[in-house]
Amino acid sequence: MKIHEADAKSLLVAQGLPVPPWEVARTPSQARAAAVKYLADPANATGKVVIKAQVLVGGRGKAGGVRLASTADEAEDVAAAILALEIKGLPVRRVLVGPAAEIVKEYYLSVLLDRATKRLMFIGSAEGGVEIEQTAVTNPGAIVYEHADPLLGLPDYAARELAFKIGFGAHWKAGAAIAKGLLRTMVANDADLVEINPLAVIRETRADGTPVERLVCLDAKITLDDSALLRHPGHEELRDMDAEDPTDVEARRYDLTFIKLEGDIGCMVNGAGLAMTTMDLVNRAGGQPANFLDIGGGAKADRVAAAMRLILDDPNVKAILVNIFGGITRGDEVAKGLIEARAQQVRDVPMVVRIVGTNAAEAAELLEAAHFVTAASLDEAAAKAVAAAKGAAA
Amino acid sequence: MKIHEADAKSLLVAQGLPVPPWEVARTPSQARAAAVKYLADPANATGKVVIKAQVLVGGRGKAGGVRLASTADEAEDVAAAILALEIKGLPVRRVLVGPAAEIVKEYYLSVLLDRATKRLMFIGSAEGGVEIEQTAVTNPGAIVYEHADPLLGLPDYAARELAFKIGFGAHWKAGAAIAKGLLRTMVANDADLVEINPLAVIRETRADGTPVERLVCLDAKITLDDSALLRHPGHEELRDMDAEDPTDVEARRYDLTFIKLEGDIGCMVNGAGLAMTTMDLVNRAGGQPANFLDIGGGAKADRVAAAMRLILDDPNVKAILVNIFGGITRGDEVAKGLIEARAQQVRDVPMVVRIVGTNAAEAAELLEAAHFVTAASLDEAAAKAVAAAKGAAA
Amino acid sequence: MSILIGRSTRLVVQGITGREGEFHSRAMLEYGTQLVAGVTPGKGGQTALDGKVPVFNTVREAVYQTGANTSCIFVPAGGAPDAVLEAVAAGIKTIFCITEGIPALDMIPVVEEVRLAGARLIGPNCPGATSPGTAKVGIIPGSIHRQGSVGVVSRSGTLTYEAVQAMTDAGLGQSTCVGIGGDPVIGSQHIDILKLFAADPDTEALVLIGEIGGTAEEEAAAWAAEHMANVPKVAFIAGRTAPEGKRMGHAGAIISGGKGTAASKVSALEAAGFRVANSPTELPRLLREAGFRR
Amino acid sequence: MSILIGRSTRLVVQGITGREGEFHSRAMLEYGTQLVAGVTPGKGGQTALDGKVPVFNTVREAVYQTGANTSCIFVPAGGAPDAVLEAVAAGIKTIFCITEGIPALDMIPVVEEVRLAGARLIGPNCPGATSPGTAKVGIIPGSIHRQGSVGVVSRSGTLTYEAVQAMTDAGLGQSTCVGIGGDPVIGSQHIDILKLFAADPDTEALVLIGEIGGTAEEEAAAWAAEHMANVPKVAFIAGRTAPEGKRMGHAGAIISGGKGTAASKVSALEAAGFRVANSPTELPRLLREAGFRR
Repeated sequence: MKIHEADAKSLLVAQGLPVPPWEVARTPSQARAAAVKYLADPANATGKVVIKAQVLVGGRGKAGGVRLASTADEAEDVAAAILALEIKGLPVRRVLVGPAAEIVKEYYLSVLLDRATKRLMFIGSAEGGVEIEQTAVTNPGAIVYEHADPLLGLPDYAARELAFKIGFGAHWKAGAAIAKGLLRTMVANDADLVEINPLAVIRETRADGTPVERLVCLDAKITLDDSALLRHPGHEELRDMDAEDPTDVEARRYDLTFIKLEGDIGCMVNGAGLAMTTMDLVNRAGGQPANFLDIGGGAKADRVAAAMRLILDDPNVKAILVNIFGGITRGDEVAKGLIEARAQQVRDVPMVVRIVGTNAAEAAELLEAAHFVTAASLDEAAAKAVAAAKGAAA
Repeated sequence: MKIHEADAKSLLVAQGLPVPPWEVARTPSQARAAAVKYLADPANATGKVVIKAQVLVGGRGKAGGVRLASTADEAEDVAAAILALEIKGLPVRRVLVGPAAEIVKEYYLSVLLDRATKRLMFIGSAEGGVEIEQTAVTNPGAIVYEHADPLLGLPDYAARELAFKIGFGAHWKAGAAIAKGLLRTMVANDADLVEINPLAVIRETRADGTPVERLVCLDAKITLDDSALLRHPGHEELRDMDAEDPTDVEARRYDLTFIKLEGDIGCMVNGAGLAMTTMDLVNRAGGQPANFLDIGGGAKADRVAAAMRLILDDPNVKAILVNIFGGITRGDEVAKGLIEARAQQVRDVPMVVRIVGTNAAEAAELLEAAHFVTAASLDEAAAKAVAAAKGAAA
Repeated sequence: MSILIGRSTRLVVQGITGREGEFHSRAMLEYGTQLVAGVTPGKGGQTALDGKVPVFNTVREAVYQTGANTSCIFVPAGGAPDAVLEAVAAGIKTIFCITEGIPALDMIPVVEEVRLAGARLIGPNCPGATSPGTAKVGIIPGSIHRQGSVGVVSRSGTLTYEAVQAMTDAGLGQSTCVGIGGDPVIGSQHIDILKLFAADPDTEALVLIGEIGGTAEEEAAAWAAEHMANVPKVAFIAGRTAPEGKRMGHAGAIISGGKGTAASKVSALEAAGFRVANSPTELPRLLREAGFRR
Repeated sequence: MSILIGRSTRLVVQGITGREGEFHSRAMLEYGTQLVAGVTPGKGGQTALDGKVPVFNTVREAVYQTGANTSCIFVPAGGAPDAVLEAVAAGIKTIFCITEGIPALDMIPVVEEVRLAGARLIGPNCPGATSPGTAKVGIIPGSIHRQGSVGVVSRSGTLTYEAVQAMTDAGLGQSTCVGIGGDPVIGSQHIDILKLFAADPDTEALVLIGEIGGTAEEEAAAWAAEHMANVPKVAFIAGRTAPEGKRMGHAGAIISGGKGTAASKVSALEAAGFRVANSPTELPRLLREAGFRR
């Protein structure tokens, strides 16, 4: 689960990491109030504020979602403009307002789950402020890697090694401490990824007017492990409903994995790998899947019915392909769910059903009695569904 | 550092362990007030209270330091009697007052540092309430051992294995949870030993009058790692000044290790092993050491002077043996300290000095100029010191 | 012969008295697996599966009493990492963890302990393995198999069944079918299973089922190119139409930063001498085209 | 020859720019030890000891640049356990930790990591080791030694010096003198050092210095009885007059529950063929009585 920059920063602050101050504003006037405070802050070396759209997609800067302001009036105007934006289809409901930093040098530092080594891995670079994928292409030598120990985490010496390798110069102690803090943030929140870009040396103004430099987390991106959300009840509040389809909420309620796509053939499958395969075969048969939908193992009739409602909520859906290979899942349970779902459904959409494996014979009897269109193989099911969708479209 | 039962119980409670309620009383009337509360507690199945002397020595039960009371008057009298006791030379300044438990079954459970395996080790037994050393002699098969993992601690499965091996019966889950809690207590406080004896199944009375059994920590003994006291500032409050000689406090201030003994020959040595050896050789030469005193490595003149004051504070001291093998410690620094100390000392006590190793020649010159009695070998030094003490005594 | 499990397998099921544990334990026993013990803390001394299997409080006790050498774990996600550690500590060297939904960070120290102990973990979030005719551990339906000499390794559950069924329907039996699981942190990767197949005299052909995300298939392909050059090899990769940046059910199945695409996996496999199917049903034909004659 | 350290020792000192670190590094260098590098984070690129020794930010860098194979740690107690881990991670196989006052629990995972890495740790809270004539690592005064063939192992610091001085004064040279440290959790026990001496062709006699507390001396004695039967062996145990229940300076030096007394150690050593001295000065005579003729 992705969370907003402002929420990610709060999680960092909870672990004692240095993050410049910020406020979240939902209205231009809230943004103005925050801007007034930061514009008057004597530590603010630029005398400006930055206003950043809080949306869960990349490229907000290019979309005009990150802008500076020098006065309270300007801040209010800029906030209003950003709050009116829609970035990659998502409305901007909130902006982050903070002092605009005087950046001396930008770094990159992240920690993520490295599947190949089965360990957490730090990625760091003295070339911050750009996407690490871009640095990986343009200057791979500028990227340093360091794995956390699976049992000890990141001992002090490893944090120091990382800091020296990245090259924080005089800020190596702060860099090492931040690396340790990122790992704490990862573990405390069951995150998949904690990314600071830029991690920056900024110049601020001391009370006596002299400049002072420090290393701070200027931006933050955190994604959380969905499997661990249950043990972090507070994290549910961090979910951005704006970034979600209403169907996502419904799917979670029934323990279904549902991802909406652009096509017109609804798919209902048990198992993630088989669900992807079903999509691939629909595509190969000349159709376009309307969704990825894994009903999971051991699905009962009510979950099947909920899955059917989710598929039919999409007005683009012109045909439905049900592909169940019963292992834990019992075919007859699925068949009953389908029959029940069709009885309730408002919209009449052609459906092709393939059920094999556990209790497939019982399922076949039920489906035949209810006059369902069935298929023996997955290829055949895909072909029939594509044909049905084209027929419906014609 | 040993701490009182009541303080140990507080550390257990901080880790979520089940401990019956208690209060600490410094006066009979405080004890009475606590007793009134626990006598009226409907959960108290025995209808009695227990009053326990808080002293840092074993055998308080045999010394009359643990007694029951059935009424508030009796509790006050008992508390007064216990508070008037001196147990193994230590005055009783405080008593613990709590409900007297109805014990169904007593167990023993402790965790300690096992030097041989370099791991923490649990020791458990279904024969609780007696000293584990005694069980080790009378019924060694009744003792079970389980090591914590040096990196993982005590995983749930290991806690269960321990609980099943000890044989907590229906209380195995509570037993496993308590084992984990003891380890947390150990680690959170840098303890050397956390011992629960007895860990007991007690019967209490529910609000509806029916009896209920639960596993609780009835007594608790914790010793803390002296090397880690600095990172637990709160622990200094747990130190029992009554159980300490005032010289202990002075020794700590100067980073000296000082243990008062019964003899009349004061010893000042650098290094723990050499200090014990010096004591042994004094004994072998027919004398009795008045103390163990390790001035540590690299001692400077002021520390030497402080050490000398500590030795002379003991009126039994009739002679002083200084034995320094300079490695880190520089002999001339010690000699200067000795000369300074003798200039200030009120009481004239014969002193035999042996300084070898780093800067021994410089030391010898200084000592000779100051007319100190010196010795070449440790054996000779011990013999001279014993003779001096006998001469002083005669 | 076979890999991982077979006639010498003596299985202990951790969580045997739970709903899933009992259901699948019954199926394993019916398949002929030597299921010698179950473990449920607090139920030691009882029996499971109509008195056929003794239940112990701890794996250590089960191993001591029954000589169990393989474990299958159905313990819920909260306790499953600990269950793996328990099996390792009891000396079990082959461990299948079926449990799904385990937070990824929980598995990191566990797979390290498995490695340090020289044990082998399959899963978590995997369907287990079947060596047709001798033993089945996990939840793969026994009915889809046929005894033979094709080794099957897959990240998925039902997709594995689909592929195995296609093989069986075409008369191609299997030596062992292994589902390694779709989680980001798993005990054994494709390459680890390939090494076992390469050393198994009864495995004469290979079916590799992969999906988008990570680089495990690419690594397996490179290894197979070098060490299994003369073995007929086919593969199928799921997720050709998956959009970037979306997690397709499996926590591991995500294309990010242009990495982990089906296309890159297919080309790596083809370069390594695999024939890559467009549908699981094509696998038997491709295997025959690759020279497999059983 | 010698054990642990010798001509092939290439030493890195962790904490070389601290007061103690610099003082003793100078002494080591003067003794002839190949001190090739120092480590102080943040001082990488500087030099220590009048320009004679390069300083690096990390041990890894020191090893990479100088081929260091042995480390000596003077880092304060708060950072010393981490310093040991750093040496281990950098591939150093022989590590001396001089630092005293490290909380015991801090060392538990560290000694385990040392073990897992196949490295050897001496200390903490130890004086180090000297192989007279070739190398000295730690804080033992170089002047007390004489080159020879007696192996000395001890838990104590200055008591070791006392024993070594007695040997040297009597004309008995040493192959290597090792102080293993007096803390409750140490990397190497007496028995570990005995195993090295037993395998060293140039060690022809053994001096074991112990003290009250624990059972390390008893274990070493039992091992020596079996594996060093023909080696002349003498011992000294400090703390015969120590009262029970008091910690005599060393965290490990405590008699509790009637265990760890000097008497039990002396009788175990005598039963194992050691001659046990009443004073360190008796050691040379006893060694000659035991048949040592160098």
